Amino acid sequence: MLKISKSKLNELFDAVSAKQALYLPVDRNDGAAEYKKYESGMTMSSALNTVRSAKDFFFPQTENLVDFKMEGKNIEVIDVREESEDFVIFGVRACDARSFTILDKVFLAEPVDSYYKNRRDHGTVVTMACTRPAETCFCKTFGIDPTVPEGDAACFDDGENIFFLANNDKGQAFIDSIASLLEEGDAAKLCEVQEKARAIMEKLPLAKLSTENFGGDKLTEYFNSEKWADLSEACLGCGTCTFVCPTCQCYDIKDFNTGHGIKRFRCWDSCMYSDFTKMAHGNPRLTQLERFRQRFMHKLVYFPANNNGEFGCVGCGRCLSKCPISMNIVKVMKALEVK
Amino acid sequence: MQEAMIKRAKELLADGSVNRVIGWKRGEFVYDVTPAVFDSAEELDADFVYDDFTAANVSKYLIKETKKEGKILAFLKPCDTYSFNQLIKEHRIVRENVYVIGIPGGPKLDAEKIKAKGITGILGAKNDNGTLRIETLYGEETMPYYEAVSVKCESCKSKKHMVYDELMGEEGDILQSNRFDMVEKLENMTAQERYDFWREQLSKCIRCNACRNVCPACSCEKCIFDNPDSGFENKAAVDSFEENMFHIIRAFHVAGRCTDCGECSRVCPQNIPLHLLNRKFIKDINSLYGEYQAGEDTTSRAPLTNYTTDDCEPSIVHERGVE
Amino acid sequence: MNNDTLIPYIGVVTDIRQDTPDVKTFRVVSPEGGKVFEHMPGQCAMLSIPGVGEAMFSITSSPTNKEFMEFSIKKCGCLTNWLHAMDVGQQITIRGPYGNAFPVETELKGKDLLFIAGGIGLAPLRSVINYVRDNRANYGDVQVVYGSRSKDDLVDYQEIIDEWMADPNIEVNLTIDNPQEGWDGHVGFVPNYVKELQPSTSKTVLVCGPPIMIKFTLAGLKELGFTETQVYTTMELRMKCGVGKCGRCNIGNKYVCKDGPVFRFDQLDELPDEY
Amino acid sequence: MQVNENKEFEPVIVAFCCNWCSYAGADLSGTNRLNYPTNVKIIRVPCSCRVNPMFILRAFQRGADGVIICGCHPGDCHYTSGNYYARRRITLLYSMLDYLGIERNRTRLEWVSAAEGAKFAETMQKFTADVKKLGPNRRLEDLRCRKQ
Repeated sequence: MLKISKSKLNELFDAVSAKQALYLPVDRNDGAAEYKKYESGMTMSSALNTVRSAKDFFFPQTENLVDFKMEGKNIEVIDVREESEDFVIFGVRACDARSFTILDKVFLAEPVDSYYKNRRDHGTVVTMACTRPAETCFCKTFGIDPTVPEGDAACFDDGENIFFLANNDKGQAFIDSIASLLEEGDAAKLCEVQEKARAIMEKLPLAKLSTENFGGDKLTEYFNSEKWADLSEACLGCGTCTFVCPTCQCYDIKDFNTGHGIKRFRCWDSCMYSDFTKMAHGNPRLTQLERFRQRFMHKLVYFPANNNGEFGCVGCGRCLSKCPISMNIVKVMKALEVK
Repeated sequence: MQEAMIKRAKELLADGSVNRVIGWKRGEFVYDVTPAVFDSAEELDADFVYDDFTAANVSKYLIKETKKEGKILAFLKPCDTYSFNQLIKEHRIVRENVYVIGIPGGPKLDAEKIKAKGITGILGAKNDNGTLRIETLYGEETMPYYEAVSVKCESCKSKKHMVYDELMGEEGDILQSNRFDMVEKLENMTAQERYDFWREQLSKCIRCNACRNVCPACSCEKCIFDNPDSGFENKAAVDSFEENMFHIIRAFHVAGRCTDCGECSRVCPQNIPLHLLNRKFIKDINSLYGEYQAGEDTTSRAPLTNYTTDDCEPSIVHERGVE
Repeated sequence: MNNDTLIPYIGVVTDIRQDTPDVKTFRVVSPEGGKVFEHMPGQCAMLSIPGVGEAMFSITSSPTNKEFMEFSIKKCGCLTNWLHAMDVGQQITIRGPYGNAFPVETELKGKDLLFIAGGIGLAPLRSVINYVRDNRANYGDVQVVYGSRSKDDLVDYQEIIDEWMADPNIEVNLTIDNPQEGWDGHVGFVPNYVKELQPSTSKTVLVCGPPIMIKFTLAGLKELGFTETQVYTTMELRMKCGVGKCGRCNIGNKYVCKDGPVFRFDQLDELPDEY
Repeated sequence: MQVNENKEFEPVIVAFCCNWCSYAGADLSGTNRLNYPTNVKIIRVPCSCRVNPMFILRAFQRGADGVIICGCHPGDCHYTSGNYYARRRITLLYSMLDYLGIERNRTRLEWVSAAEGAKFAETMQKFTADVKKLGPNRRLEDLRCRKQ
């Protein structure tokens, strides 16, 4: 396997960023990590995950869709789309890498979302295998092996070296582009590290969590469950879970009047918000119970019903650590589960 | 304390004084505690928890809960009683429908602060004479206890309950806190430094509205930021201006009503020190219009719905401190 | 880059007709003349005034109309108020067509049809009725039952009188909720009127109206011996994208904008009751 | 964006003027043929306390480089006490803007009575000059609203 010594990692980052934009997780001074555009000298974060997921790269929180110029009774439509530049996201974890597959199922389904596809086509995802999973991790529940992540190319850390593996042509092209910095290396130690991580995976508090009793065929039984009232009782109706979630993809389209034109933009929206389904004549989801139910039904029942059993969750654990009242998909699954 | 609380709650449920108890429910891990309403002794025994991680202020839930049938028992920490009083003052809580038991407060811990130290795989945490011993998947880790204390408890303003029907444990005192230190530090920076500080902080905002929704003072039926007719509705900050706008207005709307309970900073997923905005208003109100602590009582007029004819002019802003 | 469905076309409003005190019908063509796009009966389009709002409306004209599209719109919110206030010649933005359509070329072909509409619920059905009239040979008996609060609230009243009632090939039954001067037709609610009319259970039913009317009509039809597989309706929920991605118009796992808006009642029965 | 170096920066000033005193004061300065800069755009409000903090922020968002609020002198409010409430509110808001690092000379409040046409003109001249010195508002502007 091709590898680079960790001490030379910045040379690699410099080489990659010389050709295209490179994004990687870096530590913030509050101890959390976030993706930043690489500038020479930056150190990659060793944190397990970033607060915001990597979905931002393909589905940013806000983006301009189209502009309008209004003159008298006339409207001019201005297409503001531009071809995206090539970019690399480095250090994506296995859970976030899987989330792209899930987002693809939504945005690349007909009619294809050209905004998303544009960025997807130009982005190369380089993943990083996990060595120290956290107590909040449950990606295994969704069939993800964090020691062998998906993505265009995958990286593996054995403590001293980073090994590279291409998962597809795009990934191979990435590795080829940095081949001069890489050397052939012995992966024996890496196997040890992987084994260790897998052993930890087995011991995680949520290791036993299973999706066995969820899926598209459980619609009526879970929808009508009495548990929703208790589960949603403390929900604040904020959008934290939705916005840190790598797979939540609901959006709103809004207009902004700049004083000299109209900008139509799209922004993340949350099914937890009271106005999400509000119409001029009423609202089908009047209380937080219905909104709360929608979010989890979507991930555990509706999404698999429409996507051959694939769930709308990757077990990244962000909502577990970020929900202000610590209510989350794991608690919902455990409470709801009918065996 | 937890055992005593459960015992007392069971007694009050049994003799019919209350029919529900609002408190905290145990989670999957040592730290993920959820506010919850308990209806029975069995539920209390099974899940009620009161420990280092029960930081959540449950007083806002009483708006909804006290409109229901029957009386509810609420365990309130000293800081929570300020919020409770403030909500009474604003006629949001039906006082007759709550039985308040004052309980000793923090300091409470914040798991995020432990994680920020790079400690992961947290399975348990214990205070051992000022050292926090954390059991993890990767062996035991330690850190100074005070470094894991939640932002809201870092500069506690009071250990004294402002209101209760019954008290458990010792009553404390109002403290001489250092809560305005950071505000002062910012005030003494140059405008450019302050601007840079807040840009760095506010640009992290993801507009999840957790700060607003958790805030006991944010109890409007419909927030202007959710109301399409307000002209200010917005769901995400498209421009840095909107980041500033949301946070200025959020803090302004609770100015004079904010009890400084610190929930906004506690719940912020991006660790934005939102309390520094609220504390700025509190500090200004104290220094310009006389000492005022929201939630101290239920009758006094709030500083922003009050005035004196010899109030200072806004030009004072231009005259003091650092430009 | 390819066209994106989120980028709208321009439509010009060439005619505005006041149908009832709160319903106007707008005729829309492309700036070059002709229709902005083709559609099938039952499909919808997103209309918008940039800066005001965007919303989904049923296309009320029939696809057999080759010159223009029409939208019957009730004044009830921010955007619709704006639309009601605008003048002929105003440009709007339009994108679509969205959703499925009534299966006029498949399941409904050769069938006897019964249309039941209440109030503005006639809007989506008008498209089908006119389509059926223009392809009359393909269908059996056609009966329309339409009711509204009052005579003034009957949408497209003039067209109903001048064209539908004059057409010997379809039967039209009108009703209004309360007696009114100058009205000598039937008085009573739509669900009761349907029961009185005793339509043959061989008919396939297309129903649209306020939720409460649909509920009672369906119950009445069942009493008469109709089964749920015979009854179609069309739904409406809040929509933003129109293509099943923005995530808000779902009923269970079905998106009204993409999998609907036309549903058969047996399909709706499988979905949660959240609409 | 093309910046014309030769063109001197002309700030946009939004003045919220109370209907009863300051707006009349502005009127008087006009009838007395007193000059005040054309940079000033007056928005008439029923009372200085009608000025919602959002109005001030919105003005900055839409391209104002400075915002000034003018109302009746304390004690002279047409509604008895409106300007007293406004005084507290505006003080706190300005203080907050200052705290966030927005240049403090971009905001001002002056009491101008209906008889003080000269004071109105003078105030506007001075405020405009102060804002001009600061240059364009960059810290509290919305880039989308900037004219290309």
